[in-house]
Amino acid sequence: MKLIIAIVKPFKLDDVREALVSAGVEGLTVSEVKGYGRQKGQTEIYRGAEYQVNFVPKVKLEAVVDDAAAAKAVEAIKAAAATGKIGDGKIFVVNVEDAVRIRTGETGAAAL
Amino acid sequence: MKLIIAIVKPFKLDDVREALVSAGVEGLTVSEVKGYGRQKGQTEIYRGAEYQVNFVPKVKLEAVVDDAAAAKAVEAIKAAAATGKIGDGKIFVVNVEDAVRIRTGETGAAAL
Amino acid sequence: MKLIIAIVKPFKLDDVREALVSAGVEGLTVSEVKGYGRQKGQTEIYRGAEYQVNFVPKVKLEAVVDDAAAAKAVEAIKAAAATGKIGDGKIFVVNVEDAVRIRTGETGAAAL
Amino acid sequence: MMSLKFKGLAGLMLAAAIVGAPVASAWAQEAPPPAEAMMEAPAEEAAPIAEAAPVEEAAVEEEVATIDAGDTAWMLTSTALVLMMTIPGLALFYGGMVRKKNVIATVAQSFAITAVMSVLWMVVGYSLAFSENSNPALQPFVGGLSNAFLAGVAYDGVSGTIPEYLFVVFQMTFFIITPALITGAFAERMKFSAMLMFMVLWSLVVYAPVCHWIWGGGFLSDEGVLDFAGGTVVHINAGVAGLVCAIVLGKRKGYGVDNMAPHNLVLTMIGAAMLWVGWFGFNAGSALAANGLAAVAMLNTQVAAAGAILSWLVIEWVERKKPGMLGMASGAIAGLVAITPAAGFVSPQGALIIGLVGGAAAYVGAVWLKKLLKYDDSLDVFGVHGIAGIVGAILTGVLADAVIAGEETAAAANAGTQFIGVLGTVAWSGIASFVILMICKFTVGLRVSEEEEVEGLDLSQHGESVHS
Amino acid sequence: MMSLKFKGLAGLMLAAAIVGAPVASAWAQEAPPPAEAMMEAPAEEAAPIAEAAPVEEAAVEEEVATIDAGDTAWMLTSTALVLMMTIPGLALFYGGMVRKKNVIATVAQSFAITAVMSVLWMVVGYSLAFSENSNPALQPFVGGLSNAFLAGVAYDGVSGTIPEYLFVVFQMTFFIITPALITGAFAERMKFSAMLMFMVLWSLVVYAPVCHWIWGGGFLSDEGVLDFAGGTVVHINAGVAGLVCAIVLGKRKGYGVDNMAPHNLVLTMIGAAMLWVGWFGFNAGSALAANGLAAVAMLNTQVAAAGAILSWLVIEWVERKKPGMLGMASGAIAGLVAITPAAGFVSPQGALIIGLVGGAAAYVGAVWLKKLLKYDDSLDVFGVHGIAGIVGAILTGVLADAVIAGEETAAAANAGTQFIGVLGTVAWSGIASFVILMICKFTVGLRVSEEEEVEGLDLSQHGESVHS
Amino acid sequence: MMSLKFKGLAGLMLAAAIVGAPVASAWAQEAPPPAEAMMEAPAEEAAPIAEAAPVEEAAVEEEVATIDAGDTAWMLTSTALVLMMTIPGLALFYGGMVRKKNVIATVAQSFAITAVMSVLWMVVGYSLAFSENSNPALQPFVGGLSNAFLAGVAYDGVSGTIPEYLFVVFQMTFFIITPALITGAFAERMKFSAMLMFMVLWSLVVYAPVCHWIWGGGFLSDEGVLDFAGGTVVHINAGVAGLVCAIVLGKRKGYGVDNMAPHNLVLTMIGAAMLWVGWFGFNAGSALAANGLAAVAMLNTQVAAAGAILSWLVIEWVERKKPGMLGMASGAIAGLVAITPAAGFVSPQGALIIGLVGGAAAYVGAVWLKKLLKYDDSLDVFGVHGIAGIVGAILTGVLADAVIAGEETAAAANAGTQFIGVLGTVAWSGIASFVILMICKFTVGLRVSEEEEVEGLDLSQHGESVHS
Ligand SMILES: Nc1ncnc2c1ncn2[C@@H]1O[C@H](COP(=O)(O)OP(=O)(O)O)[C@@H](O)[C@H]1O
Ligand SMILES: Nc1ncnc2c1ncn2[C@@H]1O[C@H](COP(=O)(O)OP(=O)(O)O)[C@@H](O)[C@H]1O
Ligand SMILES: Nc1ncnc2c1ncn2[C@@H]1O[C@H](COP(=O)(O)OP(=O)(O)O)[C@@H](O)[C@H]1O
Repeated sequence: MKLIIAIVKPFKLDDVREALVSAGVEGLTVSEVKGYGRQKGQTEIYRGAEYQVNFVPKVKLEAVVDDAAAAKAVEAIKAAAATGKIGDGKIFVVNVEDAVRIRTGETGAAAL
Repeated sequence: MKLIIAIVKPFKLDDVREALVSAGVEGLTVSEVKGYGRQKGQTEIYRGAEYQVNFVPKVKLEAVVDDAAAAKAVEAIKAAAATGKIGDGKIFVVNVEDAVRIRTGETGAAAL
Repeated sequence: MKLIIAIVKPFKLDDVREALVSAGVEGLTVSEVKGYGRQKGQTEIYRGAEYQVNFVPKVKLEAVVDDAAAAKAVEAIKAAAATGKIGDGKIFVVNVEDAVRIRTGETGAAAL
Repeated sequence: MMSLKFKGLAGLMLAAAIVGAPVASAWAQEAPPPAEAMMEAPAEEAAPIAEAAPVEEAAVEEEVATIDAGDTAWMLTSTALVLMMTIPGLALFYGGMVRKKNVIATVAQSFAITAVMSVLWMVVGYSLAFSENSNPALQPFVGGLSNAFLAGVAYDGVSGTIPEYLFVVFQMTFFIITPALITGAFAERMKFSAMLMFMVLWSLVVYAPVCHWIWGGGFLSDEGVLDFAGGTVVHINAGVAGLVCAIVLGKRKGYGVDNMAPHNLVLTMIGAAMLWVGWFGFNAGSALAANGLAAVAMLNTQVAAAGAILSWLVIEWVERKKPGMLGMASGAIAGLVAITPAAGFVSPQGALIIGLVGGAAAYVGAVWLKKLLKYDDSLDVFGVHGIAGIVGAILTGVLADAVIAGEETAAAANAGTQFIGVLGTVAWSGIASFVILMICKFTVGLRVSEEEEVEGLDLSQHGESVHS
Repeated sequence: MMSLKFKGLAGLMLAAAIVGAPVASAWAQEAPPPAEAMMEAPAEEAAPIAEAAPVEEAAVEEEVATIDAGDTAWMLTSTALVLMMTIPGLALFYGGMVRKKNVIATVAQSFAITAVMSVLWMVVGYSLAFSENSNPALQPFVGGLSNAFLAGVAYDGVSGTIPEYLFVVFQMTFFIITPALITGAFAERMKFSAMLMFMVLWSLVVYAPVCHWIWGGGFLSDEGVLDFAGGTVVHINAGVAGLVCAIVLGKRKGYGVDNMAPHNLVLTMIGAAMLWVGWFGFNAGSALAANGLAAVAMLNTQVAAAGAILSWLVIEWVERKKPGMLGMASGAIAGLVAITPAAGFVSPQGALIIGLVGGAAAYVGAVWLKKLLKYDDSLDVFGVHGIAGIVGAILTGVLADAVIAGEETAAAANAGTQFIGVLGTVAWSGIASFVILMICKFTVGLRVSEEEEVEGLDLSQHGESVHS
Repeated sequence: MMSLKFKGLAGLMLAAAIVGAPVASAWAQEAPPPAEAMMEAPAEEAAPIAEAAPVEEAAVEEEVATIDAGDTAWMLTSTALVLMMTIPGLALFYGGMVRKKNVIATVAQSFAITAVMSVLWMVVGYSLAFSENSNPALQPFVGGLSNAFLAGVAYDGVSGTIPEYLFVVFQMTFFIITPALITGAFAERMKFSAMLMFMVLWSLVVYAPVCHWIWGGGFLSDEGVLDFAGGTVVHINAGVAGLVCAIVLGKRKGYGVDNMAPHNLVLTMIGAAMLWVGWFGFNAGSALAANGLAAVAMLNTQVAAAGAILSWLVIEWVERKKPGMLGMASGAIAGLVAITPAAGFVSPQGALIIGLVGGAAAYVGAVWLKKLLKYDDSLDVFGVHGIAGIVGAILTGVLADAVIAGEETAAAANAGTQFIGVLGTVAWSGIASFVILMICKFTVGLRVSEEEEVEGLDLSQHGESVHS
């Protein structure tokens, strides 16, 4: 199994979720994160004091999928999250050794 | 070493933490996340406009443990987090290559 | 490629980011998390009712870097995040199988 | 879900029927006199209050009652201030103390009560509290129905030196805040429908009579019980009802185990501050005029609130090591409650004493007593309003000042008489609240399901949540 | 970015020039009389209001007008209350309903409007609304410029029984809140610069004349149109302008698809509550005195708000299964709007009816009508203020009570006349708002860019954000 | 930890002893006359204010002083409004500007100060500010102790046309807000115990005397310094003390490096709005009556606030490219500060000028000056209150209007005299604040530890935090 980590623009969240679901992914977990990269943050100025906000709001999606489904899932995210502008984000793939569904105790691909 | 990622119901957080501690896990890190899966979110209606909230609040626990302790930790989480109802969550196990304790510079299992 | 996960004290975030950038890391993703470990949380008492806050606020940095750059990045974090006091945090290293830059479709090290 | 709610509505109607039946029959018997004939009556009805609160010039005893623009201006303002106490004041005070998942439900309770009570006061509450009961045997205990739907309350009616309509709406704001205070006791677990039903019944069966006893010419005013602005009528009354609710409903799921820390004490601070500011309308407004009595009541209110904060602060600093914002807000409310019955009877020096004692007493009530007796009065309605209210009521008897209260009143005032007032109110509020809860329990049911409680009342009761 | 903003400023100046030109020429023609000679005028100008709102004693007709301290006290208070309605009241009511990324921008609109309108009222607004136009052909439609910069408004001038300056500042608060109400219709998408420009023009071209029509001795008051506190002048006027704005600006990006749930209904609750409390100043303050009329207006206000909440609550409970906080807040505002034109003309019983009907009507407007017609009136300015305003205006004609409104006024009152008032206001506000929007569109542009809309107006318009 | 706090308490007691010693000896020497003999005095004491604020009818000079219900109504209201300025107004204004980890601690400061100052005013503050010092050599500088614990302040005492107790509580609210204003300067780093100790000493050693100088018959009123509602007594005084605090305490850890952006400008907006609304009580209330003077003071207040917002908005729009909510809130406060000394002396046209200039000056103070001089006045107490206060004080001398201020006063008014008032206050507040800080520093210590500062004051000082 693979853990697919995608960092995307917040307003793309629903598009990406739908794309993943269409690609057969049945579950995923989302966190609000702040990103640093080529896309730079805003500067906020309050009474003359500048605060460089170095981070840009992003969302991180994590979905564990079957080895076979990984490539398709990556493609789905890529297609749905792209705007072509800087800051579109990244996808990382990490190997997962085991998965468990807490409710049933199922393990492996059956747990996803 | 293994990174154990558990996504569980928020009100189970303290139970799971205690279970892990009993199982010998000495440290862990928690994030508030939103989950998508079989358990569906609420629909909120404001002045007739429906907003489908697709995500359910969950917490994600991450604990890095010794290879030997991994199975026991997974069991502990499973036991503590289960309610038997849909949405109980998942546990994923990922291999970790190295760990460092920043304060002391210790590495490997000693860093946990 | 390696995913470097660092859990550090919140007020060290900017220092660590700068250190990583100096070490050649071009992107990273940050989440606000709560940590449990040797450093204990506060007890809050409201009208005589004690609430043990078991968790301490931490930030989690995730940066995917080239295999070659991993050691240097770990060193940079270690140096920048250390205060010598309990609760300084941990660094974990996980193997990453693939990376994609959504905007361009580049993969592998080029995507970072 | 649908059926659940209809059960709720049905229960409400049932409740209305229960109340309505005697009301209707009483109505039929009383044969209310035509509006014109009633015109004088309200001025008389207001008299007991005027007596209890001696004004410098005995305006009410003049032959022709006329409206004073200055007094009217102040009472218009006071009405606005007391409304502000409930919304947004109390709503925020309580809203900040609950967990985030229950904040909307908590503020919604105060808001809904404001609406329901306003209409109910007009329909029958005012009449039950302030009209003369045509049955002399009942008059000591409850008003009649002659002013139901404000029949017989005239546009040019005068109450003391203010328009009668203004007296109606000023007292309406007391009718609103009293049930709203109770909601703190069962916060985070009661069904919205059950809450509404309970409050409708409680306000008619408990508040209106108790108000009549003391301010409507009932038996406690005959006894000489002093209650300037509602220490007994409002605070003890609500405090005891709250205690009964807390015990009957039982503890919140996870009480003593889960983290139930107040989610946002900034909201609580705003609420406490608005309660404080609004209390000027409550206490100084209870002079029913813009005069020296209103002035001393305002000064007393301020000094007592401040004194009680200092008490709480010092005790907490010693016991808890750190003085907290919640403690100061609690102290403020405790002091305001304690001075309420006394505001127009004691000197500022007396007020300071009442504040200092009231603050300490409420600390004991909310922190020590609750721990000891192990009930879950979520936001300490009894601990703060009940205890400080009782302390204030008793001290009013002790500290009544001849210069402020008038020689006669001050001489007659004593802790014993005050205690009778406390006792009567505790007994009636306690028993009746229990019975009403039972009625609600076996019609609409009191508590939300466990699952709904875990999910939070915002979503389960209102389908709304805070997104931030 | 810089150039963009300068474009904005340039537009603003252009707008000033557009308005300024006729103003300047009118000024030149009018040759305003020296200040002393004007001293009497304002008292006369205020008379139409006094007529529309019969006071018990016809103070204004006394030979020597004098100030009554009681009336003055209440009007000082009322002014503070109405200011509080806009900031922080309306700002929070709206701020809680938008998404978190737009909350600062939303509250900033009310705040900025408060500043701009205050100055504008002094500069020319007051004069256009309340001065006598020296051209008798224009007088039915708009005031003159004789009071521009408050020339001719004297320190010792008296308006009714209050200082003239007080009348100026009390009416100023109405001039502030009316445009601020409109901002709800185009929330989350309009440029700050365009918003300012629109409001400057709208307040002078729409508000000031309509105010003159009804309260400044204009043609609608001659027609006998009744509007006690601004149902037509304020609420229908703003509601219709809001509708036009919503349609012209178009829907928010993602409307019907993205989650646009109110981000914090606690803020909305605070706002609704402060609007409610402040409305006592609005309605009871419109009696311009602390008397029986103010008292009944306050009671009516309270009862109508409560009644409308109950209407909304019940309908929502049936239709949506759960009654919500947003619904109760909306109901409250609907009831307050509906009673506004009637507050000093109907009995409390009539007020209850107006509240019940107004709440239901606004529900229809905000929930059903908007869905049906598919415009994006973000926060339902038309649905709530427009619809409830129209219902209230008509019902004022039907329910005017001889005892409260006076026999003559009540006899003359009828739905038909009221409808003329509604029609005139709808037409003028609708057409003029459209034209002004077009002017803004082709100078500074109306909407922020798509990217800015996605990022949120807090950052894009103000460079600020909420960090929590 | 425990010991730390006890050190704090000990310091407090020490401070009390320091103040108490001379107080006690003075008390012994003065042999205060029995209460009855004092009854007239307060009316006389109030006279300087009445002189400074010419009322239409010289009510205070009548043979028998009587209470006017209208004036009393307005002053009761004003007192409520000024209390609202501090809590929740100022608490929120400041609370929104700090980082989230310090918000509870920040609002707690205003709340605690409200409690402490209320009691302190009763105990000795009122007497030091407003009583006649029996030692004629001291009378120009500070009041005596004859009114300590409100001895000699009678229930039927009259101050002008209002009850004396009302004058006491109205002035109490000024005694509360002034130290609370200072807290903005050292926000996010001062110990709660040190803060309390500093404020107790400062209010007695600085506020009470300066108040006496100008309003209590002291030397500045003899000089003819004009200060209608506290531009000098309150704002310059607090602004200078704030500057000294900021410099002595030093910068916040991470200043200029860490992100210290205001965490929630919605709170700041609410606070600014409530300050604004409350300021009507502050300024129009300082007329001490409901009359034409109060009316013009209210109109002036509104116009100046609005004008200052426009100034700030335009400058910021040009310099920062985007106009912000914080800017508008800051501008509002600046305008309100600037008009405070002038509110009852200038015409509305003059008020607009004062607002425009005051807003611009405060921008310079808060944005440019602070950058230049590199002190960390966290929330710009000096930049806004100090600078705008000075500008307002001077302009009062320039713009005093014969019609409003009275011919004599206006003729005598001049910038030079005003400057003397400014200078005296700056000097005394500056020096004494420094000395008091030193006392605190070497007893309880001023700053929290670095670790506590990083953790946030909410947890470290109060053991509480916002959970959302
Ligand atoms: N090496 C990395 N490791 C972890 N996260 C990264 C890394 N590089 C970028 N990111 C995340 O991806 C987001 C987008 O990257 P950025 O460089 O701004 O634009 P782009 O994806 O268009 O190259 C960043 O905000 C950050 O959250
Ligand atoms: N494949 C997956 N990858 C990542 N997270 C998942 C995955 N499937 C489920 N989850 C997480 O687990 C939670 C529970 O899953 P769900 O399907 O609702 O119920 P259950 O665990 O009972 O099967 C989800 O809300 C989501 O956060
Ligand atoms: N085994 C672990 N797995 C995941 N996170 C850990 C683990 N141990 C510690 N942490 C994280 O590191 C933080 C610091 O650890 P702690 O034991 O408090 O101090 P130190 O790093 O000085 O040993 C914790 O708050 C937690 O977030």
